[in-house]
Amino acid sequence: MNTVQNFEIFAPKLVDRKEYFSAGHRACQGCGEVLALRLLLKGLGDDVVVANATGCMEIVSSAYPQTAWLNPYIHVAFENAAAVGSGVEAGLKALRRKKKIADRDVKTIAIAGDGGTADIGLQALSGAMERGHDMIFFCLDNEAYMNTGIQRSSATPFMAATTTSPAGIAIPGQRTGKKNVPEIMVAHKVPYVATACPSYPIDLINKVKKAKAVKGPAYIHIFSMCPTGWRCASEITIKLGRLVVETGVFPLYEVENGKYRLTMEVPEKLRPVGDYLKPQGRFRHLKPSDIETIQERVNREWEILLNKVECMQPW
Amino acid sequence: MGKRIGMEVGIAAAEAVALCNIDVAAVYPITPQSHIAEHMADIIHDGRIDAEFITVESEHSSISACAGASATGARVYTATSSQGLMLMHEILPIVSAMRLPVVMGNANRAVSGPLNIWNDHGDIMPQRDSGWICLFTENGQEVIDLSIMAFKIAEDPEVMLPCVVNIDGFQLTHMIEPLEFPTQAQVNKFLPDRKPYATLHPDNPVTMGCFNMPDIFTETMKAKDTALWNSKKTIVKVFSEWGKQFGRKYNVVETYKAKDAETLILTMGSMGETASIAVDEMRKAGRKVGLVKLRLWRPFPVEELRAAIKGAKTLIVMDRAISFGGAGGPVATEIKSFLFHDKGRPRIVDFLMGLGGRDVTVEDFIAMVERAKKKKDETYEYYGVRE
Amino acid sequence: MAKKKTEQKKWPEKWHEVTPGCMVFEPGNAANYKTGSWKAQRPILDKQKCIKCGICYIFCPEACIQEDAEGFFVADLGYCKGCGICAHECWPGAISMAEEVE
Amino acid sequence: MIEIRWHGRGGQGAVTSVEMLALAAIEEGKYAQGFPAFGPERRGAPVMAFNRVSDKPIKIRSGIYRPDVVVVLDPSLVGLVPVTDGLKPEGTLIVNTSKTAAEIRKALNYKGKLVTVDATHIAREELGVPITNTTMLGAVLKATSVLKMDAMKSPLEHRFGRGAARNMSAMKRAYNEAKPAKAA
Repeated sequence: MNTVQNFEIFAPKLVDRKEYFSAGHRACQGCGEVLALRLLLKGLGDDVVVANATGCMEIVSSAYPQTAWLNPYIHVAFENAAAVGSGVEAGLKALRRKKKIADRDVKTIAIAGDGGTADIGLQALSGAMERGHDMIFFCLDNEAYMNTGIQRSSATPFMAATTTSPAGIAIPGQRTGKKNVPEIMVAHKVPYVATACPSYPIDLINKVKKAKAVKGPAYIHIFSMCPTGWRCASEITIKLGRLVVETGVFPLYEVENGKYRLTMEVPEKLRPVGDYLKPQGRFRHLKPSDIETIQERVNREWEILLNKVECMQPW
Repeated sequence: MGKRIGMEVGIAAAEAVALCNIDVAAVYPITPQSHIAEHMADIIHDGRIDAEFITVESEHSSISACAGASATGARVYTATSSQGLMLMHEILPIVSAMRLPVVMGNANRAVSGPLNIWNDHGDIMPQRDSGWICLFTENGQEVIDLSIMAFKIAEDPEVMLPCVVNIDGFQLTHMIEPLEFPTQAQVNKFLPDRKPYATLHPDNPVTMGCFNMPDIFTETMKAKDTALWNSKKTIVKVFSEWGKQFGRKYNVVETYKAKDAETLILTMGSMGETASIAVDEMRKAGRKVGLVKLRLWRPFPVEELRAAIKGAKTLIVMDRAISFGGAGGPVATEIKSFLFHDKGRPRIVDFLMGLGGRDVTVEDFIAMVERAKKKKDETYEYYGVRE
Repeated sequence: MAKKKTEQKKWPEKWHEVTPGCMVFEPGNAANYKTGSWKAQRPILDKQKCIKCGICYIFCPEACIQEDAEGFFVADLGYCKGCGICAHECWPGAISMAEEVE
Repeated sequence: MIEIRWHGRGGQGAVTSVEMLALAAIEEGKYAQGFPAFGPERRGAPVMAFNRVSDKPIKIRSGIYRPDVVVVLDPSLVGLVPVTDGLKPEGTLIVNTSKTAAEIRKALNYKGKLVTVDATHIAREELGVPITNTTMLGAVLKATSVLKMDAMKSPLEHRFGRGAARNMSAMKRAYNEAKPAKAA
């Protein structure tokens, strides 16, 4: 074992040991989203205010009179985490300038699920990012409306079965591909945009730290494995997160001022998507030809991303 | 008091708010509120006050941003109208449930469809159950005075509830008229800095916006309802403080020549002054007609209304909103249900009128009093509709 | 600034005991809720095989695995929901899952 | 109380006229209202705006249907919109026109008090643009004596800054050149 490997093996010990999201929360067994949340809060550390959207992470954390949150926290509604965050940021800014609160940086963060980001919350997100608030927006993407019972969203992947995109005889699951919100954020000229996955905790935490250092808006899209909604065993959560990255279905990258950079090891050849799809009940109905179609789509998206990495210049 | 100056009332609303040392304004433009939004922007962009101006992308986001900002302890203002208020609808009861003292100006306008940009009260009535304190203004001076008082009422530790100041669209917002402004020093004395109950800050982490299971939700609702009812005490107190400092007296229910009146007209908002001219004319003709004006709509000032209408035989309610397929206009319906058991209560005549900018003249009020005399039952009626 | 915070009961029973806005002033008091009863299987740590790398700690969604005085990472069974991630991810094979028996 | 109705076209500044007059009256210690006909009219469309001026507080907030004075800012509106509608029998019609009073009377079939002035001509000479709103204020002051000329100075300065002087002189010329027509 060389030192570099040693470092990686023991890296978990080096992260902030403080927990910002207490045990006793009511997330499902093996929830990848609450793990993502736990890790991102470690990346943020102290001096943050959280504006959360309605969704799994809200429901599992804040049944009155209990809270799993150790940071100051506000939840208002489903579609408006970015707008509430805008107000928090503006309020803190004005109060600090007017010397009504302590004179130090407090970062505003907004958190929403894929529905609260890509669907019902997209307008508020677009507005907040365009206005340039000093705020990090986190999308915890578990690829469907899990809180309400696994209905499809625009982040649900092609052909996945959900309760509103069931694997019917006529229509086998979700008919459309996943909406690319990080790209929409890049189009807003958000200075720091990244994707992350809790199966890569150090990468995730480092990206959060980078985002926190940005003065202005930042966006991190976190793939959040959901064993309940994806109909698979709870213990393979982390493995699924690795497979989604290794197959290129959800590549890890960051975009700094428009410059794309992959933050994963770039394989010679992507692992076959079947490896990722097969353990999941939501893809159980796929025929070999369907898997082939998905493989083609993933290959195409991967090529597009590599092109961006190669060609896009920072603004 | 200062000299009377001429100013458009919408602009005056923004100027009044500017005197209140606000920290954040989040406003989305909509006719006829737009002059408030524009002037607020002018004031902040010119550096006349130290505040953040959030040019939100919708009213849903303006009220959401206000909630977030208010939760940090900031003094917060927004303004809207009609469709904008309808878009805020979802968030309004959350703001009151979270006990965030946001102040909002609402330029009253009809609600689509069909689209109509003119004045009536169809926008605020659907919000009446949202738990906001709801005030109505009759003229530009009241817009200034109540916009300032609203902060003091909303932020009072005994209240901690959002407050909407209703300003009749166009009829008031676009009217240039003589106004008196308090000085900055006077407002500073009247309205001290907000002392928030709790703030979103890492120095003292608080969780706001918890959800309620069925075993506690009813208790939470009763607590909120009670807080709104209790706010009337503070409203009356703040009105009286204002009267003492500025000499202009405000009551939750105003009366005009109502004492011995057999017939009373009841209005909310800018119609009141025109109605008072009609009362004068009818009095001149020897008719015992008087006027009652509701300044406070939520919490409903039921005792004060009872006192104001005592002895009257007929109460003519001017409703500028419709409850389709319901018991009548919202104001009359409300009054009827409060007075249901009152012995010797007046007969209540409910006119739906002044809808979507339809002008209401002195002659119209006289005609409605005439029509009310002939009307036998208490069903509602559209006044002035072409049959 | 929660100075005016009234004495909070563990659970508000009557309507006037509900805090204004249902605000909660005890950060992380969800820890009062023990999720350990959710689990159908529990992790067993074989200290002979454990290399104290902390991978189980970093991947635990419950944040219930913490380092003990000897440097071992141990799950708090009061919160552990028995998801099995730690056992699955422990590459030295030091953690196994055992049926929870009453 | 005097009630005035202004007719113009969107973009010609009828609302500014109304604003200037109301502000001047209030500055003088009088009570006044100024308000547009609340509509979505765009540039070019015929529009109306209104004033009330009084020595006592004004309570009425309904529209103006029987004005004491009607002002027509744009000559082309004569015969196009019913400018004399509701004008009180003893009221005054003030028209910006290069035509003779007789021609106006004929076009409108109008026999009441009439004041004409070629405000477009004055505005072109004094301001360089055919915007007649401030110019026509001069004619209104002449015809109604609702306010003294000096009262207009402060609102115009506030609104037009350095351009106020030109507007004042246009207004004064209109005051001098406005011609009360012979009774019909």
